[in-house]
Formats: sequence, C-alpha cells, structure tokens
Amino acid sequence: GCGTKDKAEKTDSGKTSVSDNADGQSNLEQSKEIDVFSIIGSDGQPLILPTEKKEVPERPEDPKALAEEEAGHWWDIEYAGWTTEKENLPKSPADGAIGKKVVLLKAGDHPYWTAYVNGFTQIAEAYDIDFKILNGNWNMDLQSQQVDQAINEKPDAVIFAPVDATACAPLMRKINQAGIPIIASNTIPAEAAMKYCTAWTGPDDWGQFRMIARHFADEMGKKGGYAIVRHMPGSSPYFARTFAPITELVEYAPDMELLAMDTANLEAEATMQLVSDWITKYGDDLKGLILAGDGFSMTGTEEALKNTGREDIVVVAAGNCKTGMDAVKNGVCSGITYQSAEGDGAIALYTAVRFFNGEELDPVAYLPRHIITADDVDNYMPAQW
Amino acid sequence: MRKKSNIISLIDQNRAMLLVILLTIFSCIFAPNFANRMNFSTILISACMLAIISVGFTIVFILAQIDLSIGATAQFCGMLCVGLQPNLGWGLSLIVAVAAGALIGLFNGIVVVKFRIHSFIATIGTMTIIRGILHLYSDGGTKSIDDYSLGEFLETGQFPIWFIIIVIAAIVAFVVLSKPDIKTINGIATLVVPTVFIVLWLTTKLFSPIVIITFIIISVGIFIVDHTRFGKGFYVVGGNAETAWLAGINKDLYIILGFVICGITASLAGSIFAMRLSSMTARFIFAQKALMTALAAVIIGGTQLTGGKGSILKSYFGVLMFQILFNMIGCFGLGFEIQIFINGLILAVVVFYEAYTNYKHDLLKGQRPELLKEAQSMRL
Amino acid sequence: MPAKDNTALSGSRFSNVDNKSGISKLFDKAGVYVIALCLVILGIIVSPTKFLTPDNLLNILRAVGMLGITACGLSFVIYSSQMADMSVPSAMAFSGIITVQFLHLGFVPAIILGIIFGMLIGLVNGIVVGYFRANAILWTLAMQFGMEGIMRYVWSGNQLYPDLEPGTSGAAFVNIFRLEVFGIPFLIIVMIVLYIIADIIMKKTKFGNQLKLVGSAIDAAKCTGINVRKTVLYAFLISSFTASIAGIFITSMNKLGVYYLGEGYDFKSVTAIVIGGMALSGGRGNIWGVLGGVLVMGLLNNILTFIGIPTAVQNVFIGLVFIAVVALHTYKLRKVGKDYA
Amino acid sequence: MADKVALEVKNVSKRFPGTLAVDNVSVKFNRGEVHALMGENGAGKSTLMKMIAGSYNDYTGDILINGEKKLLYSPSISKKNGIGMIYQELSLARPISIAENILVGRLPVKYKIITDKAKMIEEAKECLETVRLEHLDPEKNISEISQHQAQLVEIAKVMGNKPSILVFDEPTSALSREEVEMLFDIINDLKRKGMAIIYISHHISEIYRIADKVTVMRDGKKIETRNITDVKSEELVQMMVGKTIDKFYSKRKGKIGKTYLEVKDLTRYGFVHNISFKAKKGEILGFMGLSGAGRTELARCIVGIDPIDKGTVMKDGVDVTPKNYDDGISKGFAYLSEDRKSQGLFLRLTNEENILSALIPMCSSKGIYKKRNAGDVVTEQIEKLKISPPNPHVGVGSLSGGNQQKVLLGKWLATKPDILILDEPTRGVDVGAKQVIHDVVTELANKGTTVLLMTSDLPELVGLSDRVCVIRGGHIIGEISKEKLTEESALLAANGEGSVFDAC
Ligand SMILES: Nc1ncnc2c1ncn2[C@@H]1O[C@H](COP(=O)(O)OP(=O)(O)OP(=O)(O)O)[C@@H](O)[C@H]1O
Ligand SMILES: Nc1ncnc2c1ncn2[C@@H]1O[C@H](COP(=O)(O)OP(=O)(O)OP(=O)(O)O)[C@@H](O)[C@H]1O
Ligand SMILES: [Mg+2]
Ligand SMILES: [Mg+2]
Repeated sequence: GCGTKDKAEKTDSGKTSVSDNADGQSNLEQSKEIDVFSIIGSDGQPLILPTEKKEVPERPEDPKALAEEEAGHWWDIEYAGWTTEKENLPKSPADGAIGKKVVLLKAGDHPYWTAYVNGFTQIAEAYDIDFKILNGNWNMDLQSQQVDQAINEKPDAVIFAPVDATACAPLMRKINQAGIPIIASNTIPAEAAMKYCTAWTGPDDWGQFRMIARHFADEMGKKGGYAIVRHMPGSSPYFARTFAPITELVEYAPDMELLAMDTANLEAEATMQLVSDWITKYGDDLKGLILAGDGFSMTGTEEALKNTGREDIVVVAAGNCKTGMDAVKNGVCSGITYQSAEGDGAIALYTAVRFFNGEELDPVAYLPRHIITADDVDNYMPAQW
Repeated sequence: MRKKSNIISLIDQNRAMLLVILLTIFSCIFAPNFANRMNFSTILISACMLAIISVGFTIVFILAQIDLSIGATAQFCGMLCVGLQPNLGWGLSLIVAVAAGALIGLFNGIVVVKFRIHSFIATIGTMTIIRGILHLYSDGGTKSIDDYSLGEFLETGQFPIWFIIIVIAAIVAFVVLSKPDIKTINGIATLVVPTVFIVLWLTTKLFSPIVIITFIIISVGIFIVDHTRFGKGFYVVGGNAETAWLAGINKDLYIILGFVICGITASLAGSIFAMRLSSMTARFIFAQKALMTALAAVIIGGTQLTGGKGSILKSYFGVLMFQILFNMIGCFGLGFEIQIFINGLILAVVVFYEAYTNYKHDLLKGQRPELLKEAQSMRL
Repeated sequence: MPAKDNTALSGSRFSNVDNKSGISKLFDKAGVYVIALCLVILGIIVSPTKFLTPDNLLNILRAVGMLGITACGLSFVIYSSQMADMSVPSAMAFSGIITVQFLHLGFVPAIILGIIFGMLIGLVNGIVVGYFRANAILWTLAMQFGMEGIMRYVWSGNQLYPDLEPGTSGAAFVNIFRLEVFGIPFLIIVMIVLYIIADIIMKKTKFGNQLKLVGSAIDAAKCTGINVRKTVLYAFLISSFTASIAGIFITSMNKLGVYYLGEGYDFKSVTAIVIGGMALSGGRGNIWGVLGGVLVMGLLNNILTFIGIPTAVQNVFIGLVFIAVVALHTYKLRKVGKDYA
Repeated sequence: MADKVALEVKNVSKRFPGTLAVDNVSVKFNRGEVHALMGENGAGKSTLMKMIAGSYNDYTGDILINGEKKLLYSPSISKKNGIGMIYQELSLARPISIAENILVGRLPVKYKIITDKAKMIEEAKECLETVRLEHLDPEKNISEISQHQAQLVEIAKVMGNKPSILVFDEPTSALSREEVEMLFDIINDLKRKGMAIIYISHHISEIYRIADKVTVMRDGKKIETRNITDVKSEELVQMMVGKTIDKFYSKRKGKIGKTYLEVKDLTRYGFVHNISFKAKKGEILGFMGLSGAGRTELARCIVGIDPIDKGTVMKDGVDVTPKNYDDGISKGFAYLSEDRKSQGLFLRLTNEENILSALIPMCSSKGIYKKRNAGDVVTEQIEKLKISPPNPHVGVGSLSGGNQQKVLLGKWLATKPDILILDEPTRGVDVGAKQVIHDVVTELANKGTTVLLMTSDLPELVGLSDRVCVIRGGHIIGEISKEKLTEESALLAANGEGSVFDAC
C-alpha cells in the first residue's frame, strides 16, 4: 500500500469511533458520523469538494454522422453515463463503511496518481477501510489481468480507474457479474461500460474545456488563429481536451480559426519542437495555444515561446500541477483548469462510502469546474504534484 | 565433479520450469488469495497473449534474429480485427488481421534478407512505421464493439463436444505415433503430461477455451519446429547459415518464413486478445510492454540471441513465470515498482549467469583432466 | 630472391579495390550529410521564406540537442560492437533526480553527483558486459528495468522539484537549459563540444584507436594486447556520461526530476546513430556521421511539421526513411566487398 | 580410359571482384584414384573445388560428371550428382547436435513428416563409425567436442551422403598424427571401392603417401597434371612456385649470445605444468610436441594472455612476468597466434591498420595516439615481407592466406620485440610465403631477437631451430641439441619414446 505514516495520526478520530463500538452504535451510524469534509488537501483546498451535475442536451439522431466540429458528434462521450440504463447493479448493503474492503484498480503510475492515492488513503483511513491497490501501468493487458485478480479478492467494492475508457467495458461487466459494485473513477468510461458501474466520479474534462475555451476566447478577444497540443493518443483526454474547445469555440467565437492540432506525446522536447515549428510556420497568425496537459507540454511551450520571442501568444492548459501553476503565476499561461488529484481519489472512495451507507448516488458526479488564473492561483498553492 | 556440473546444467536448461514451480509454491504459501482455481485460471488466461507471441518470437530467435515489432504488430492486428468486425464478422476479420501480420512479417523478412539490414535495426524501423499506421487507423482512439459473447466464450465457455474429441484424438494419435520409450524420462513425460492435461481439462474448469487455443497454437509450433524436417531447418540456419546453405537449405527463405511466422503469431495473439476484450487500445505502451515482457520471457526460457538454440515450450514457461510473478505481486498488494524491479532482477541474474558460465567456459576451455588431477596433488 | 616475382605476379592479379572515383569518395565521406542536404533543399522548397531562418535552424538544433548528446556517447558503445545500451533512459532520469535531490549541497556538487550516479549505471554495465561478455542488449535492458523499479520505489513515483527562488542553486540549475551564449543555446554548445571531444577521442587517443580494433574483431583485439574489457567498460562509461549530461539538461528543461524522463531515448539514439552510418557490427562509421544522423532526424521532423503532416504519419515517414538510409549504407558496404551492417 | 573419368572440368573460370581466381582450367579426375591438387595459397584450388561443389552459380566453362554436362549451380545439385566436399573451414553448426549436423538436410522421417529420432541417432552412429568416433554421443552439441573431433565429424557427415566423388580440402591441418593415419586408411579404402578422390594439401609428404596423380595450379591456372610416380618433390615445388628453390633453410649467420629469457616453473593448472627453460639472445628455440601437447597454452601464458597460477618469466635477469598481454608487449614480448583469422587479424581493416594495431600503446603518450611516431613502419614491413598487393590501404580480408600471414607477422615485427613467439607461423601458407617468413625470422634472430618457434611442420622445426624443447602433455620432457636434431629424433621424443633427448 502507499499509505503514508504521518497521515495515520490524523485519523485517530476514525479509529476511536471503531473502538467505541461497545456503545452500541451500529457501523452505519458510526460511519455516517465521521466528518471527512473538514479534511484539507495539501493545496489548502478541502479534500472533498461538492460535486457538480450538468445539463444534458438532447442526443442527436446519429452523433457519428455529424461533423467533428459539431458538439453533437461527441455526445456519446461527453454525456456518457447520464442516461445509461444500468444493468444488474448490486444493491447497497447499507450497513456502513467502516472496516469494508475495497480494491483500487488505478490506471498507472504518474505523480498525479501519487496524489490521487494520497487523497484516497486519507478517506480510507478515516473510515478504516481495508484497501489494496493494483496498478495497471497504463497497460490494458495488465489491467485486464488485475480485474480478475480484483474479483478474486472478493472485495466489498471496486474503485476502477480504467486505463482505457472504451476497452474497460468487458472488464467492468465481469466485475459486475461477479456481484461486486463498481465505482468508476477519473476517466469516464464509454456508454457501454457505464451500464455496469454504480457511479462514476472524476473531472469533467469536456465541461472544463468548454469553460476554459470561453476564457481563452475572451482573452483573445474572440478572434485570431489558435492551435492545440493534444494529449497522448489512446487516452480519453486525447479527444475531450481537443474537441471540447473546438466545438465550443465554433459557437462561442466563430471568428477564431483552428490552425493546427497534433500530439507531442506529452514530452517537453517534442512539444517545444512542435510549437516552434508552428510558430515558424504560421507566424503572427498564431495567437493562441490550448494545451491538453500543463506539465511537460507547458514546459515545452514555454521554451518555444521564449525562444521565438512570442510571449504574446495566449496559452491555456489543463490540470494544475506545479509547472502549470508556476506558468500561471509568471503570466506565461493565462489560465488552467482546476483538477484536484487528491480530491479525485478522495471523492471516488467517498462515493463508495456513501454507497455502503446506503445513500442514493448520482450516476455521474463531476469534480467542480474552475479556471485558475493569476488572480487566484495563490489559493491553490502549493501544488499537489 | 562431473555429476555436479550435470545437475547444474539440468537446472539451467529447465530454469523457466523450475522458476514457475518455485514461484507457485512460494506464492501458494505466502501470497493471500493466490492458491485457488479461479486465480490459476486467471494466470493461464493472462499468459495467453504473450505465449502466442513468443511462439514466433522464439523461432526468430532460433534464426539468430530479433523482431522488435511484435508488440506493435500484435496491437495493430488486434485493432484491425476489432475494427473490421462490424463489417466482416469475427472470422473474416481475424483472417484479414492475420494476413496483415503475415505481410508485416514478410516486410521484415525481406528487409533483413534482401537489404541485408540487421534485424535489430530493421524492426526498429518497422515498429515506428506500424506505430504510425496504428495511430492513423485508430485515429488515436480505442476500437471496440459491444458484443461480448465471443470474449465470454473465450474466457468461460465450453467447447462443443466434437472439438474436444478431435483434440483428444490428436493428442492420443501423437503420443501413440511417437512411440515413447518408457525407460527414459522423456518417454515417461510424453505419456504423463498429456494424460494429466486431458484429465484436468475434462474434470476442472482450469483451462478456458482461450487457454486451449493457446495450447493448440503452441503445440503446432512445437510440432513444426521440433518434430519435422522442415522445422529443424530453423535451427540449422540459426546455428550456422553456411551449413544450411551447403545442405541445400534455403537460408533466405527460412529467415523470411521465420519473420512471417512471427508476424502471424503476433497478429494472432493481438487478435485473440482483442476478441477476448472486444476492444483494442491505442496506447502504444501496450505494444512496448508486450515486446519487453516477451523478450525477457524468451530469454529466461533459455533461448539465446546467438541463434540455433531455443524452445517454444520453455518460452511458454518463461511467459508463465512472469504472469505468476505479476499475479503474486498483486496478491501481496505491492506496487508496480516492485514488479518491474523483480522483473529486471530475474533478467539480470539470468543474463549474468549465462555470461558467467560462458566466461568460465572460455577460461577453462581445453583444460585437461589428467593434468587437473596432477594439479590437485600438487596443491595438497 | 625466388619468391619475388611470384609476389609481383599475384599482385597483378589484384585490381586495386580501393580506387574510387571522386564523387563516390565524397559520398563515402559525406554520407548522411548528403541526405541532410537533400532535406534542407526540400525544406527550402516547402517554405522558402521561413525554413532557412536562423531561428528555425536553432529550433531544430535545440529540439535534437539532447538526442545529439545521448547519441554521441552511445555511439561509442555501438562502435565497440556492443549493439546498444538500453539503459540510457534510466541513466538520464537517475542523474537528473540525483542532481535535484542534492541541489541543497550547491549547484556544482549536485551536478557532479548527478553525473557520477548516472555513470554508476554505465560502470555496472561496463563491468558485466566488458568483463563477463554478457549480451549488451539484454543486460542493459535488465538494468533499465531494475533502475526504473529502484527509482520508483525510492522516490515513490513522485516528481522532484528544485527550489526555484532566484539566486538559489535550483534556479541556476533550471537555467542550464535556458542559458544562451552569444545567442546560441548552451545545450547546443555543449553538444558540439561533446562531438568535438568525441572525435578527438576516437581519432587521436589510444583508447579510440583501440576501440576501433575491439569493434572490428574482439578476439583479435585481445590477442593484440588490447585490454578489451577495459575498453568496453570505458565505452559504457562514456555512454552513461553523456546520458547523464542529457539527463541533467532534460531535467533542467522540465524543471523537475522523475523516473520516466528520458523514455524513448534508447531507440531514438540508436536510430540516429544508425542513420549516421555507424554499423551495429562495430568499428564502422564516425562520430560526425552520428551528428548528421541526429540532424537528419531533426530536419525530418521540422519539415514534416511544416508540410502539415501529423505525428502519426511522421512516424511512418521516419520509419521508411530510416530503413531506406540504412539499406543505402549497407548497399554501399557490400559494393566495396565488405560485410553488411 | 575414358570410362574411368568420373569428373571432368573443361575450360572453367571464376572471377571474383578484383581477381580471376580460376583461369581456364581443364582437369580429369578418375575413378579409383586419389588425385592431389597442389599450389600456393590463393592458387585457386579451393575455388575450383567449390565450383564443383556448387558454391558458385556464375562460373564459366563446363563440368562433366560421368561424361554428362551438368550445371552445378547450388550445393544441393552437386550433392545429388554424387559430389561430396570436406571444406577447409569447418561448416558445422555449433549449437546443434552432432546427429543433426551429420544428417542435415536429410533427417530421417516417419509418417512422411515427423522426424524419427531413434533412426536419426542410429544413422548418425553409423556415419561416426566410418571415422572411428563411435564412442561419441550423437546427441552432444558440436560446441562440446574438440576441434579435431569436429573435423572428423565433418568428414563423417560428407561421407554419410554416399558421394561418388569426394573432395578433401586440407583435411589434415586440424588433425593429430594418428588421426591422419586413420584418415589415410579411410581414403585408401574408399579408393579401392572405386571412388574418385580429390585431395588438397600443402604437405608434399602426404601427397606422396596417398596420391596417384597430382595437378599443380598457380595463379588460377593449371600448370600440369602428372602421375605421382613421375614427379620428384623438387619438381613439384618448382611447378608450384614457378622457379627453382635452391635450398629451403638458409644457414644461420648470427652469433647466439648469453641466456636472455628464462622461464621458471611456469604453471597454469590443467594446461601446462612446471615449465622451465632458458633461451639465449639471438637463438631460435624450437618447441616440439604433438598436436595438443600444450605449446599454444605455454606461449599464451608466457606473454600474459592467459593467467598463470605460478612461476616467473625472467628477461635479462629481471623478473618480467606479465600481468596481462599489454604488459607483456610493453616488456618486449610478441606472440604470433596460430589462428590468424579469428585471433590474429582484423579482417575488416586495412593492411596499415593491422600492422599498426599492436603499436598503438607504444606510439601513445598520456593516452594521446600519435600515428606519426610510428614513422614508416607500414611501408617498411610491406617491403620487407613482400606483402602483395603492396598497398597499405587495401583490406586485409581480400589478401591470400600467405599474405595475410605476412601481415600478421609484420604486425608483430613492427613492435620490435625482444622475444618473439611464433605459433604455427606457416600453417596453411604456400611455399613462396613460407620462404619469405623463414628468411625474415632467420634475419631477426641474426640480429639478436630471441625466437620461440612452435610448429607442427617438422622440416621447418628442424631447419630453423638452434635447439628444441620437447613438450608433451603440458610438461617439458626434455631438449634436443642442434647436433642431434633430426625429424626422426624430434618425432620420437615428442611421442615420449626416444632415448635421444637430454634431460634439462
Ligand atoms: N569470396 C571471395 N571473394 C573474393 N576473392 C576470393 C574469394 N574467395 C577466394 N578469393 C580469391 O581467389 C583466389 C583463390 O583463392 P582460393 O581460396 O581458391 O585459394 P587456395 O588455392 O585454396 O588457397 P589456400 O591454400 O590458402 O586454401 C585468392 O586470391 C582469393 O583471395
Ligand atoms: N588429451 C586432451 N584432453 C583434452 N583436451 C586436450 C587434450 N589434448 C589437447 N587438448 C586440447 O586441445 C587444444 C590444442 O592444444 P594446444 O593448442 O595447446 O596444442 P599445441 O601443442 O599448440 O598443438 P597444435 O599443434 O594443435 O597447436 C588445447 O585446447 C588443448 O587443451
Ligand atoms: Mg583453399
Ligand atoms: Mg598450437
């Protein structure tokens, strides 16, 4: 496990309540009493944030028939889970969360995920939940094995952060058929997979990027050419963080022109080369950049802008790692999305807790959206990762 | 002296199998939730993809070549198989995918043989190309279909009775025809192993259809490579290309064929994996990890890069060993860092051991026993 | 002397194989630069006004600077016929992490420590491959796995951030990558200097000349009184040295140290080296060819982006160009009757 | 007469880039005869034979088998036509078993496809019996058996194909004396059975023992075919070289000085034990021993290539026991290894690079290599050794065997050693090159270099050495002075039988 020792003391309250069992309080009552909302994350924000819902527009007849620039084309992905008819969902035991056993299938290793596990652990300790973490290492093959292993552990619930949003469907189905409730987390699974999970929590990639696209357009005065540095192929942000802004800007700022989009596999050198090449190629036509990641992509972009003396280009990016926050602070970047990694992990387990407590769950619960700008960046420091 | 070295060489030759046994025993005792039928079945299923890949991979190794594009081929062909399924159905799309794999192998083979490029280099090139094509074909997204019936059948289904009868008949026929000599260990193994297998297959649910299919592919590979005159040619070509040429064996053809077989098994592996999960990811790490694990497994199985040596069965045990290791680490709840470290450690020990024995052998090559005896008396 | 006419006679039976015409000699010498030149011309055609600007050329160089540095050292390993060093990524990440970790000791000590720790990997590789003749690819691969595991474990998969307050050694460290001398990035200067040193080592030193012999025929080298083991060990040390330097640059660039920095630099470097005309069989090619290979990779990427070809298709192009160039090199070798790469 | 001809080559030629290796050669080979083929290195013998064996598909001219014209464009076609060839360089696959090597391409199968292992071993055993290796386990790998056993396996393999025309290309160079005798028995046997045998060798004595006819080639051309009874050995040499050679071993002129090299109690367990001897300045000290007696190991221990367990090496009264070979070279030793292809030369590099290869440490100061310091050693050696072509920039791999050997010698002469150890300096080298090498070595000794000569060529040993140490089973068992040194005495001593040797 990745549980850190120094955090263990914090959860004394949780522990004592377990030993107080003699008072005749049931597990359920006890677990309902535990207050996790007061826990503060390492960035000074509450660990558990109120989740959001969103308005779901009418589904187009045949989304795939629409052009990629139309929001409708992406309906199935963007609004996955809202209208899904669930299948064979296990009923909540409604007997409290304390002492339950949970398996976390995390997607892979990344500093984001270290922070995620931190948040997760804090909640687990608060409820004295026994957990095991299986790390998929971004490899679908490995995760498919781990799913079997997770079932084999016979946990009370599985927190499932899929490596692949679409390919996880048969895996979730398998867990579901074994009668184990699933709380999906982080990457939103495709519609086919949503059938099998009790709930999903995580960042609203589409929503956030629509939000930041508007911010971006405002910064640019709703005109000029822009380009997008995409996420890693095969990941769901590869689409979300590209087409959310594109479709949004088509409507919100039709004068803006998409000049180019390409991936640099989230490598700083590759991003630097890509952005430099774009700047040389498009010259002054290029007025803004949207980055699907704020770590290495940001570093590379920053370098490219400095080298070419184009600090005037408006940059917005996703995530809130230290690099990105620093960029906002330095004025290189005009805004990044707020996505608490610890909160992501915490909310996933907290949702499981609510399930154990027998509470009604939303099928989809987004982390709150927010754009961090130079004005409020200090509130979010230090960065979680 | 001699006896001791014999035992060591016996251990060395069967190290993959021994590692499998040792790891299993260790995990059964110490790892929570390890020792149950369901988990064993999980391990066997998870070994399938790499096991099939390493059939062709081993053949390429025997030919003293290497194919770094197997992971990419598996991924691309799996993607193709899923991508075409809605239009063609599983059968046809599998055929197309395998044909694509064969084509990739053919390309590799031709580049290696005709352009005379070292296969390590040539297949780095192919890997890059396939990565591009993969991205183009998938558009960077996962391909999947919503019909899981095939995947379910592969994992938990039952074969129709006629199929079971055919397979058992084939096994029996092979055992009878090979007339095992019961006096040797090998002969006994030829009788016992199939019997145990058939009994386990019929009485337990240990072997899912996908495992049986893997076994069949492995068996066909072993049969061709080790039991036919044609297959023995791979060893000759890998052992000494000149010998092969002088014996009238078409070395170029064998190398090309080796790569084609490797492409075919890689694509089969990818396709079967894709069928099992009804989808294929576009993350390239899938290909990279498949390549690296297969490489390590084949080496641990005792196949050497220098060619002329290798066994598909031992490669399978190498793959199995890694799957048990991964599973065990999961059971202990240890992180991936431990997994990759142990992975490296085992590979390092094996590579070092091999180098060290060669080193010792070189140092003592030509040592005369009668003089050694004398030396012992001198030192006393 | 009775045998004299005999020698003369058989001498006449040999036509001089080494007699080459001027053009083919030029191609022999220039090698990959011919391809680089073709790419430059293509670039000018694609974008007449923007391609040949100093800014763009500097961008290309900057983008391949770290690749150039790793390839420079790795080519010593390949030159010694040891195929490849797959542990380059871990040496890069390791030196970076160690440097960041020890920045509190001061800027210079941290860098030195980073390089030393990175070179430890090369030391182990060199001992095992050089002294026990382990297969280089497999051993370095095992090393890569092992080091990755260790780095993940020790730093629990976290990113290590240097302190960026102005005036601290952290700020100085982060500035390494951003430093410019007379408008030329420090990275490029380091790269060029490394290539000059490498060239001197290969051509002018005892080690370099013996390395060529080791690469050409390892057993014969041993029976020529060359300390083969030490030579191979040095080759791996050099490889890990440049990898460490590249690691420091990449860490400085990213402003953080983490175990996966440097991923992909193993194959990328091999690709550049082989494009540059260095054969895997060892003892062939030269260090300037490697630089040429690095430039070709940078140019190719730049031009393809200019044309507007997405990364995916770029991969296909790079792969094809790679195979074609290597085929050309081997064809050239075969034509002069030497064995192939 | 005509129906006795099993194989005829008519006006055949074969060109390599830069060389016309076989130039319009016509020979007839008869059934029931051993036909020897002689000629200097690079005369084209092997090339002619490879042509017959189907190694080349671009030769010109006709090859007739039993009077029928055949196009032998691949080894399998030749094999089908009954031609078997034992190659100069072994053509066995080392990682696979003896049985599979012997039966390569014709593994026995049952039920049409499955290989029949029992039959395979049986057949392999049969083949091994023909070369008296029946005790060998056919399932062992080639890498596990010794060099001469491998050579015999190679012969067994070819004979297993039941050829009617059999070519031996220098089969004895890796065999011991007893094995050579056995091989001759086998050849005589085959001859009686009516097989046509072609036998290539540089050993004139061998030719006289078994050949019926001899064809001499020079520079790719056929010189003459004669009955062996009609030709004297001097004549043969003359035909091979193209000129008369007055005398092979010139008289030594130099004065032998004081004791210079002293080896004391040198031991490497299991290889050589308690070796002690002294050599004087300017002396050529021969080492006599049967194949495998341990001469090579001794040489490698003296110069420091192999580690030693105990003992010292003194030069001029100073302990110079080398730690490793680079140390040995810097202390004035040089060792010309017996296997020039794998341990001596850098076949991919040029003459110049080869000759300078051992000089690098000497021309370096503080790690910087200054080629200038070497001066014109390269041209000097090329001239002195008459290396052909005399171009320093030509690849050494394209040279003939004799010239390669000269380059190898040149590499060591360039280091100006005080003590030069020659291990089989003329193995597989033609008469002309041999002459040059002998002259150079003699001159070197005359100038004061101590030479240790280890050779299996008895006339060479007797002709060149001033004194001979006899080595047997890793021990020095005695020494023979110049006066008592004859081929017979040396051979007897090496067999441990003679009474001629003086104990040291
Ligand atoms: N594959 C080849 N490529 C180029 N030249 C070759 C090749 N093989 C042989 N030669 C040349 O052809 C000539 C004849 O060589 P061949 O091997 O037939 O000589 P040989 O008489 O067998 O000599 P030896 O006694 O050394 O075996 C030599 O000059 C040799 O360098
Ligand atoms: N009786 C034996 N048992 C095992 N190995 C042997 C035996 N005789 C010789 N050898 C090995 O055969 C090889 C040839 O021996 P070595 O080269 O020392 O002999 P040599 O006297 O130099 O003979 P050559 O004339 O073949 O050069 C050595 O590796 C030696 O150890
Ligand atoms: Mg020959
Ligand atoms: Mg010898």
